[in-house]
Amino acid sequence: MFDKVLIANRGEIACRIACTLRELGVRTVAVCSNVDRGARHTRLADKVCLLGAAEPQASYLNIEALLQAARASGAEAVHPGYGFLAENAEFAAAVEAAGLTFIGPTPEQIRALGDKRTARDIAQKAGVPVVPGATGADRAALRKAAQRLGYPVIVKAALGGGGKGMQVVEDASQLDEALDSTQRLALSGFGDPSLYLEKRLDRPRHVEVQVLGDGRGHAIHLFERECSLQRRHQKVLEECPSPTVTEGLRDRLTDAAVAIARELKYRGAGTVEFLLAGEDFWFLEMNTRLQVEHPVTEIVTGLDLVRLQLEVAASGRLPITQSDIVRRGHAIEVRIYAEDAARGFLPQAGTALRVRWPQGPFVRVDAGIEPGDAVPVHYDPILAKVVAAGGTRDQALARLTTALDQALVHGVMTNLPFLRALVRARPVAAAAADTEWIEREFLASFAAVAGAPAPELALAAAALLEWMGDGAPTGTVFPGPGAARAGSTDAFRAAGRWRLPGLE
Amino acid sequence: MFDKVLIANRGEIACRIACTLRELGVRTVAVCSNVDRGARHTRLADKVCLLGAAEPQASYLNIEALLQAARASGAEAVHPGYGFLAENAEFAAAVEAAGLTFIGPTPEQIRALGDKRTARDIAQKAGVPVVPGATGADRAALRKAAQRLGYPVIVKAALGGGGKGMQVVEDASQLDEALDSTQRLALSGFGDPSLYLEKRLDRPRHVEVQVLGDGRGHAIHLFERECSLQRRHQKVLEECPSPTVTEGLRDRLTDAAVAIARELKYRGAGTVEFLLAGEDFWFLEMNTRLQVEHPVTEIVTGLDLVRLQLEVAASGRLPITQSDIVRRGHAIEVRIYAEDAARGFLPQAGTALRVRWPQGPFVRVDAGIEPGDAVPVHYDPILAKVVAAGGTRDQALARLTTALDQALVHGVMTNLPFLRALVRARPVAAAAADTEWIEREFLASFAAVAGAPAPELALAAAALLEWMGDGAPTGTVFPGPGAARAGSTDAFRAAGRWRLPGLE
Amino acid sequence: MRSHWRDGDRVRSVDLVPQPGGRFRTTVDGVELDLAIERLEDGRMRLSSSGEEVLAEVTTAGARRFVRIGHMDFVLEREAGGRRRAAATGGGALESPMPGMVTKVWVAEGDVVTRGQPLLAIEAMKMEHVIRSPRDGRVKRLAAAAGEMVEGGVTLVELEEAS
Amino acid sequence: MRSHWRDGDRVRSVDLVPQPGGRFRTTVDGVELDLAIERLEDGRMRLSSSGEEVLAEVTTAGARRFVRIGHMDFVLEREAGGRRRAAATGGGALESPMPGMVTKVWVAEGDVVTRGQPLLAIEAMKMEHVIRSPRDGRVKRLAAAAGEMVEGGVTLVELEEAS
Repeated sequence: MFDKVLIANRGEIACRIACTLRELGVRTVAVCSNVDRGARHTRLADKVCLLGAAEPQASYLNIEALLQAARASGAEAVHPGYGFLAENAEFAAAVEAAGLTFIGPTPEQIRALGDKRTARDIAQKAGVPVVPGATGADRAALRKAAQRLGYPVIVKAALGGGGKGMQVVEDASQLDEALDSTQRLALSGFGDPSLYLEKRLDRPRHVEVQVLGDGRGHAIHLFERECSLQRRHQKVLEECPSPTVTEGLRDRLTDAAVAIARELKYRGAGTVEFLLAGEDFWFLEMNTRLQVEHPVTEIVTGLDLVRLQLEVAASGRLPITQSDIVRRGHAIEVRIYAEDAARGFLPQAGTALRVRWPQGPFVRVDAGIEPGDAVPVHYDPILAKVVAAGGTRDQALARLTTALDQALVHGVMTNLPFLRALVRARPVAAAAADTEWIEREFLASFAAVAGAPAPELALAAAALLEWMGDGAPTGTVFPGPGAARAGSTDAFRAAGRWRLPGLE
Repeated sequence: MFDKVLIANRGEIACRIACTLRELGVRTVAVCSNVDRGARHTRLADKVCLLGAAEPQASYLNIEALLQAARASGAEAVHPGYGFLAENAEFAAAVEAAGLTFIGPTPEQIRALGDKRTARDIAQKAGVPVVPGATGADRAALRKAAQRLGYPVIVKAALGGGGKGMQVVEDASQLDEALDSTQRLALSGFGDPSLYLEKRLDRPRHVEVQVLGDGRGHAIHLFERECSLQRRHQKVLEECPSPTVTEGLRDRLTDAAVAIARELKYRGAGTVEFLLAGEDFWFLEMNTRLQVEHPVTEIVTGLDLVRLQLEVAASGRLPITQSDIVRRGHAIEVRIYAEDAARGFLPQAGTALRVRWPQGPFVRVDAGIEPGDAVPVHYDPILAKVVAAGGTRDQALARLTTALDQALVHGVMTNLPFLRALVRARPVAAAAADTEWIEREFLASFAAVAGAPAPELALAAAALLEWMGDGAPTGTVFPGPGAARAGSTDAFRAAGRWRLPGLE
Repeated sequence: MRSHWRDGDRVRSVDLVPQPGGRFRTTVDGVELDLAIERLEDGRMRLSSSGEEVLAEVTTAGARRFVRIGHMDFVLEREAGGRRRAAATGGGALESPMPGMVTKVWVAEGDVVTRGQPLLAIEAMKMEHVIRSPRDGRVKRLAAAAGEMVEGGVTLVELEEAS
Repeated sequence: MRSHWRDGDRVRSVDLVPQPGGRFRTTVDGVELDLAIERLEDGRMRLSSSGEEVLAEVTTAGARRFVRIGHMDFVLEREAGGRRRAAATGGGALESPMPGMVTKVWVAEGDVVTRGQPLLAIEAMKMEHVIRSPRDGRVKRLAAAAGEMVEGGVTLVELEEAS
């Protein structure tokens, strides 16, 4: 095992990786931008290196600064986390050129799978069906391909992924504007304006398979995850196992994923994403990083994916065999974002003055912040993930609901009200949602709840705190001691209205 | 399942039970004493009933007030938690006489197992060996029995349990004082001055088996827990499975425990405690409640013991069979107490102004407090339990160590420094500790660490906060901005000294 | 004491009148509550009214108050000037919804725009947000250019009647 | 500014002298540190000294300060009167270590006692704690009786030289 590893990331995933490194006795080097000095991921580290200014280009995307931090700290290996440079082949190559180990696949594998065009070729070579689509630099050719596939189509940045840099086009009149704006995002976000067109399937489900390869042709899987609950192609709730995949389909999906990993001689942890309709599936893309939603797999298999990544990177061998991997129960994750769900999910920034993560039986929280920590504007607004486990899906969902009720983040607005409503929605309980259900149906129900006025007691509490001032000593009773405990008033009954109803 | 359940308890266990009730959609009635108004366990409830004054006799031990709360709230069943009235046969009988369901064994079972004398008879009838001992009201007879058993012996309150009301007697000259003081505690703590003498085994290990019975003669087990790490016969660290029990011994232990439960037609969850030396074991006592340490069993089996209790109580049937219960991995728990470990473990009270429980992969926390909550002087000083899971014991212990480093409780002193040192001790890593090791060897090592002066930076921080005053705006730099990042000073290197060493 | 609070799209008023009997008469948008209050540690307070009591937790973050009651959170914003700001945003100013970079500007000053028409786009945290015209009108002032970094809450576009 | 802090059995002193260069000269028991400090939210501060920096978290609870640095916690107690209290406890007063009920009193005023001899017992949170004489001496004053509830930190017994 390595003696010292640098984590080229921030936030909850840097904290998550640091936990495993600490457990293994590996010394941990954190990096941070100027606004992240003292952030939680730096507090979990043995050493911290300052990368540069807040802007990602100056810090977490700054390959030169990261390599310098690795050299200065004496790290032997670099874990990229997810996002930032995690799927940047140039970074992986630069890490290896510096004589360090990149904890992830080879630069060639990242490059091949990061380009939707070569990724599709690999899947097809492995005998796995792909979503109908087309590539091309030429506008006229793309327009013709869209016509051939039939609208709606999806325009994607060829080097994009994970829902970033993609746009749905309903008919031919919107195609040009979509090509323009996606091309702009492709260039600014992924450094390459190449585009790719894909047939938009009707109400598909999103299922992905976690794989692990030794880089020499051996590969195993850690079952699938269902991630059909999405908003704007961003995952909102993920679970393991998929509630809709039958045993036979599970075998075919995991076989297909392992075939792709073997075909590539894939190294490390990766995720093969599929779109499903009924018992049919199509390869969508392969992510060459640790996924945000990896905890649900960890809970169901009992395995630590970060540890497995480290072991493969350090030894070049798989530390376990397929038969060691056994599923037990069900796990569901939701992502806590700093965003105002009632106002178009606008990203929020500020200081998380008061934070209480849920705890208790069968609940896991991976958090990037603690009370008093800043939420800067410059980065992805994910604050934490709340995951619940159970013997059955119903049990896990009930626990998740209870856990989200307990969670509290004050000082910066979060999507907690949205998530609390989501986990109570009947199609979620029934596992009947496709990838477009949230936008097609749920957002309107949520808007009705989110738009309701706050209860009178909430306003009274805010006004009373103002009246008392911050200086009043605690224990002070204003203006006198409470009345006897008998009877009830409308105001307090009114607070009962604020229990979340079961939404459609 | 019940519609509404009253939890006749407080603190972390009341919170733990409320979690399962909420998940099941069962309405939860909390009770509280005057000092516990607004405590966390009341915040998790749907309804709260005030029992009376802070003193346990006026509140959590007040059977009449509890029954009145149950009647007034319309609860159908009562969960007693642990401690307080959990093993009080009179309470169980009063609950049933009031037409409610007591979530636990029958009053007769509680009475029979609560008296060490009848409990031993039951074990022997089930063919299970018991620790050599003697009972008797007469001083001369007890003195003679002690002589026969051979010193050291242990004097116990016949109705005591869980390490409460017991005292080790090294030689005959101490016997009378021990009989006096144990008798006084027996009378005040358990309402009966009867005593019981037991041979004190040399460096025994403590292993217990979790059982579950349907009250009609069917019983199953959920494997064993090892609880050998004790201080003054109070468990400090518990784990599942036992690291020292072989497969053959495990079968014999679980068979013996199930035999006792069947013999009694035991109803609900219970724990059969054994003392072990090598491959030999002796019945010690059977606890007729949910144990503090039940989470380690829940993690390893994936089962919710509170839910199982509720299901047995509601249906009179076991919802699972022995073959449904499968172990996976290892779990270790420690108990966070409000006590000053450096000053004789004196109980502490106050307000937990700042609290951060650990989170992250494979860590569970069952807590009774959140930031701002009071820790009253009147009750058991347990604040929370931190539990870590792993594929192996080493992994679980490493995770627990990391989790304890993350935990923070400010405002009331806790045993966290003690626990952080304990989980780093080599005999704990080697699973080589017996029930007396902490007092015999570890406390001296801990005292050396605990007695070391705080680092200069800690004093500087306290003094600087005083200098700035509470009113200084955040973000203020005193007196000017920090210097460039280069070089290092002795003061900061000195802080490195405060990493905990590996203790013997 | 009267105070005004923004609650989503509404501005609501609270009147507090300390009562001789040792309580507060609290009027929220005309709904009257009779409350006693005990301040606890750390921004918490116990509100009670004829036998019922509830624990409320209030966190102050600038003008915002994060209020927790039971398992629900509410975010209110102190309106210093009563309903003034409500009137302003009901007027012609379109504010940036978040900090970010203006990536596209589709209109110029003087342009006549229709309800729903894209005016400009802001990119932040890897997402592009299009700001559309809330109604028919004319661009009176354009306060941002493509490529410019803007803070949240600053005026980007002022509209006037197209007449 | 000079302050004194109880740290376990010790009383330690801290001197703070603001420096013209925009820093603090901090002297802790004669060990000199050159520190800059930035106050963050919620009792946290960043201490830095020639290129190294550390995050410290200080929570005030009465006279006590709970200090977190890295993964270690320290509890210090502000000594208002310098080393006065240290002298007092070094004197003849034995205080109750915790709140609880006095269950047993084995001595009377005037009794000669030897080091280690049990004087009285307190029961709290289901545990009995025996208070023993820290040295040879005579019971000058007995301030508690069996059955009495006592607070933590109050004087239970005063000892004097037996001579």
